[in-house]
Amino acid sequence: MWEYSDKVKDHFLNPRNSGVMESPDAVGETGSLSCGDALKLFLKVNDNGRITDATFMTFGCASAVASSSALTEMVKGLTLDDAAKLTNDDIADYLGGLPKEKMHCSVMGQDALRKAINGYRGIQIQEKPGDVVCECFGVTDLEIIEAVKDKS
Amino acid sequence: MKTIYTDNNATTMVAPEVLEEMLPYFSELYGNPSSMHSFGGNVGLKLKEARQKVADLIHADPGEIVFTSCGSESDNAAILSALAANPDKKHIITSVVEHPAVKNLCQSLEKEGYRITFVPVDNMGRLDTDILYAAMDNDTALVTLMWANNETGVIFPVEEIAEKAAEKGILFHTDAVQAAGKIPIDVSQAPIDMLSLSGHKIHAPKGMGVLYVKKGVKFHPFLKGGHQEGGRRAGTENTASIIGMGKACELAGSHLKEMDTRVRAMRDHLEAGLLENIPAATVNGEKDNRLPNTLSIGFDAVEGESILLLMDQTGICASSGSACTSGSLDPSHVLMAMKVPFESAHGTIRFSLSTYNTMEEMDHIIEVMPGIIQRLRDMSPFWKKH
Amino acid sequence: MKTIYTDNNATTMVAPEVLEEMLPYFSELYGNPSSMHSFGGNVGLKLKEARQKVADLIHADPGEIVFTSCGSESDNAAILSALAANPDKKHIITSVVEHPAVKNLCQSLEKEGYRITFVPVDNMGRLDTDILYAAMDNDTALVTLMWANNETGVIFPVEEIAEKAAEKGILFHTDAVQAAGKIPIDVSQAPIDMLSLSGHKIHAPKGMGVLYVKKGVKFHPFLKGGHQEGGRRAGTENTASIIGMGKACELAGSHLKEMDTRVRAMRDHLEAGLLENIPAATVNGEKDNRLPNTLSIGFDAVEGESILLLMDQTGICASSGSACTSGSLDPSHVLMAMKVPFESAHGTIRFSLSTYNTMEEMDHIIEVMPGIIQRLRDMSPFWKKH
Ligand SMILES: Cc1ncc(COP(=O)(O)O)c(C=O)c1O
Ligand SMILES: Cc1ncc(COP(=O)(O)O)c(C=O)c1O
Ligand code: FES
Ligand code: FES
Repeated sequence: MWEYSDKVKDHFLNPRNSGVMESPDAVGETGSLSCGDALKLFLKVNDNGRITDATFMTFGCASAVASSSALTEMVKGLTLDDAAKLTNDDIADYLGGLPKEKMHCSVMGQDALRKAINGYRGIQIQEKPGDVVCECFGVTDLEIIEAVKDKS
Repeated sequence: MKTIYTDNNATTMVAPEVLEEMLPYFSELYGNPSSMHSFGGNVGLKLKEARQKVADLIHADPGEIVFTSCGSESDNAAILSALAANPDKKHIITSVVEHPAVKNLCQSLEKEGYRITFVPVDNMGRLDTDILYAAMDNDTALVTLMWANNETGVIFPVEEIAEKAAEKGILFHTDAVQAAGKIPIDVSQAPIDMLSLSGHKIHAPKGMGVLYVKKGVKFHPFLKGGHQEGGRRAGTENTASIIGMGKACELAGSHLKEMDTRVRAMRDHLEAGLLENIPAATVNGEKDNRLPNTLSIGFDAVEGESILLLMDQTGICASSGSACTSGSLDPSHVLMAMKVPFESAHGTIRFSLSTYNTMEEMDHIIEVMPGIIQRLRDMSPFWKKH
Repeated sequence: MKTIYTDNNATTMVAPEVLEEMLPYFSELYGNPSSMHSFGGNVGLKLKEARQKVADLIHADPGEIVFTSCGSESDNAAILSALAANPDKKHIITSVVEHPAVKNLCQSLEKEGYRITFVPVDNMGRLDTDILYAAMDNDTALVTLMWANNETGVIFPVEEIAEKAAEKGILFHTDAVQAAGKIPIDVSQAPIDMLSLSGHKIHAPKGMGVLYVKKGVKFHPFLKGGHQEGGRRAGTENTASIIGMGKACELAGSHLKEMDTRVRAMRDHLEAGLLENIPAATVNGEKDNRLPNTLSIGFDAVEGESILLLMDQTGICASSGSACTSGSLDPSHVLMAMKVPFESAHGTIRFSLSTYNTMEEMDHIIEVMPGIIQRLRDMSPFWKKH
C-alpha cells in the first residue's frame, strides 16, 4: 500500500480544487456510498467549449482523492473535445502511476468526466450492451472483456 | 515525530525482555535440540522451560502444547485434525465473523463437500446461540469459534458453548489468538479440546504459534515429516522463537490485571473523547463484552484508508477493518455480518492498545482525530446531509 | 573447552551479519507489513529486498518465491499442491532416501490410496534412474527428489530428471534444503517446477523456509487464510526471519566458491586423516559426487550414540544418521537403503562442515577420534573378529 508515488501522496495530502462549485455548467457523478467510492465533478465551461474551472467532492481512498485532484488540474484549460479523450491511464500517468490494485480508482475520474461532458452536451447515456457487473461504475461484462483484450 | 502505536491487534512489539531471552539462541547456542550432543541438548532443556510457561498461561499441561509457525497454522491444524479424527462426519459449525484462517479454510472445505454452518451475529456482534445449538447434530465433527473478535473485540461465550459441544460428543476448538493476554484463559474450566495462540499478538515474535491439544484428544498432524513436537508437528524447532514465546506468555500472565484496569481505562477514555468531539461516530460491538484494549469506531461519510493515511502523517498507527483483509474494497466481513450501515462501515477505524501505551497518547489521539475527520468530510459528497 | 561444531547439515549458526540485519525488526520496526501505516509499510519494502536476494541465490524471479515456516512445510506444500493441481492423477515418484518431510508424507498418502514409487539407490547412494524413468506414466502427478542427501551428501542428477519429467508433462519438485549454499543452484537451467529451501541450513534462523514455485505453475496453498505471500501462504509474515533469510542467501551466494575450495579441502583432509588413523572405517556415498562439506563415515563394531557422547566430551558436535531420526534404534533409512552392512551402519558418524570451520579443528578431530573409537572397540564383543 505504501507504494504510492510522491505525486499521489501530494495530491492526497494537498488536494487541489476540492469543494462544491457555485452554479456549475456541468456535473458528473459516479460511484456510491455502498461501494466505498464516489466522486462528484463540477465544471465551468466557457462559450468556446473550453473548461475554465473544475472542482470535486470525493469519498474514497487516497488514490481516489488524488485521482480526483489530478483530474481537475488536467482538464482546466482543455476543450471539451480534448477532455473527452482523457482516460484513466492518463490520470494514473499524471500521478506517476498507481498501484495495480488501485487502478480502478482512476477509472472513477474518467467516468465522472465523461458523464459531466455528456450531460453538458445533452447526450443521453445510451443503454450499453452486456450485463452490468460493477454497480458502482456501471461497468458491463463486455467492457471488461474489451479492456482485458486491450491490455494483452 | 513520535510514533503512537495503537494497532496491537494487528501485531505487537517484541517485548525487550523477550528479545533478550531469545538473543543467545541465534549465533551462540544454535544447536538442534534433537541432537545427541550437549550443545544441542541444552537447547532442548530450555525449550522445556518455555513449554511450561506457555502451558501456565492457559492452565494446561506442557504435554498439551504444540508449537506451530503461526496462529493461522494452529487454526488449520485444529480443523483438519478434527476432520481426520472423524472421517464419517462431514459437518462443521463456525461463525460468520471468524478470522480468514478459519473462514477461508472452511469455505474451501465446503467446496470439497463438507457442510459448514456459519452462525450469524447480531448488530452488536453477539453470536446467535439458538442457531448454533440447533445446528449441532450427529454429523457434526467440530465446532470452531473465536474466543474474541480481532476487529471489534467482542467476546464469545466459548466456555458455555464448549460444554454443549462436549455433551453432544462434538470436538470444540477455539481461536484464542486475540483473547490471550487480554483476558484470563483457563482450559481446565471448560471442555475445550483445542485452542490456538499466536506469538506476535502478545509481544513474542511473528512466525510463532501454539496449538493446545487436550490430553486424550486424538491429533492428526498437519505438517508431516520428522518427529518433532512429539510427532505432532514436523520441522526443526524454531528454538529462539519458542523461547521468546515462553517469556512472552509469562509476561502476558503477569499483565492480565493491568489489561483489565489501566489499559481498559485508556481505551474507555479514548472512546469517550472521540465520541464527544466527533459527530456522527458510532462504536461497533457490544460495549460491555469486549476485550479491554479494543475500540472499533465508525465515522460517517469518510473512508478508512484516507483516515489512516492522514493519521499516519501525525504518527498514529491503527487499522481499518483487519490488516489481513485490507487492500480490498468491501467493508470487512465482520462489519458486514453485523450489518453496520455502509455509511459508517467504510469509515471504521480500529484502535487496539497494549500495556506500552500511555494516557498522554490517548489525549493526543483525541486532539488530532476531529481535524482529520473534518478535513475528509469537507470534501465528501455524502457529508452535506448532516 | 572449545566447541568444534561439525553438524551443519543438522543446523547452522545464524551468521552475525544475518542477526544484525534482523535485530531492528523485533522491538523497533515491528509493524505488520500488510498495514496501511508507513510504520508497517516500510517493513514491507524491506521484505521485498529480501525476496529479491533469495530469488538471486537460485536465479529465480522474486514473484516465484513463497516464504514458509521451514523446509518441511515447503516439502509438504509442494507435494500436496501438485496433487491438488492434478486431481485425476494418483501416482507420485520419489526415492527411498528422502528426508522424512517427503518420505513420511508420501507414506501417509499411500495409506490414503495414492500409489508411490520409491526409487531405490545403489550401495553408493546413486539413484536407479532406469527404474525412475520406467515408473513415469500418465497417472504420475509428481516426481519429488532431493537435490542432495542430508546424511551422505550424495547429489542426484535433478536437472536431467526434471527434463525427462517435463517431456512427459509431469510436475517436478526438488528438496534442495541441503544443496543450497553448498553447490550452485540455477532454476533457469532446468524445468524445475518447485524447489524447497530451509533457512537454518544456511545460517538464517530456524523456522524459516522457502518454496520456489515456477511462474505459470498452478499453486494450491497448503496453509489457508489471509492473503499474505500473494495468496499462496497465510499467516502474518515472519518479518525478522524473512529479512534474515535474504541476507543469508546473499552470503550463501558469495560463499559458494569457498565451499567448493576451502571447505572441500577441509572435508577431504578430515576424511583422509580418519581413514588413515582408524582401521575398519568406510566412507558412505559416491565419493566424487558429494556435497563438499559432508563426510559420512562408518566405524565397524561400535555404536553411533556412544561415539557421539564421547566426542561430546571433547567438545566435538556431529550426528549419527540424521538428527531427525535420532532417538530411534535402527540405522538410518538412508544407510539401510544403501545396504551399508550393519557392522558399519550402526557406527556411522556424519561430519558436516561450514565456512566457519578451520583446518586446525579438522586436525584436532583427527587427533582425538582414533582414541574414542579404540576405547569403544576395546569393549565391543564384535571387535575381536578384526
Ligand atoms: C534434505 C532435507 N529436507 C528437509 C529438511 C527439513 O527442514 P526443516 O527442519 O527446516 O523443516 C531437512 C532438515 O532437517 C533436510 O535435511
Ligand atoms: C483472531 C485471529 N486468528 C488468527 C490470526 C492469525 O494469526 P497469524 O497471523 O499468526 O497467522 C489472527 C491475526 O492475524 C487473528 O486476529
Ligand atoms: S477508490 Fe476505493 S479503493 Fe480507491
Ligand atoms: S542399547 Fe540403548 S539404544 Fe541400543
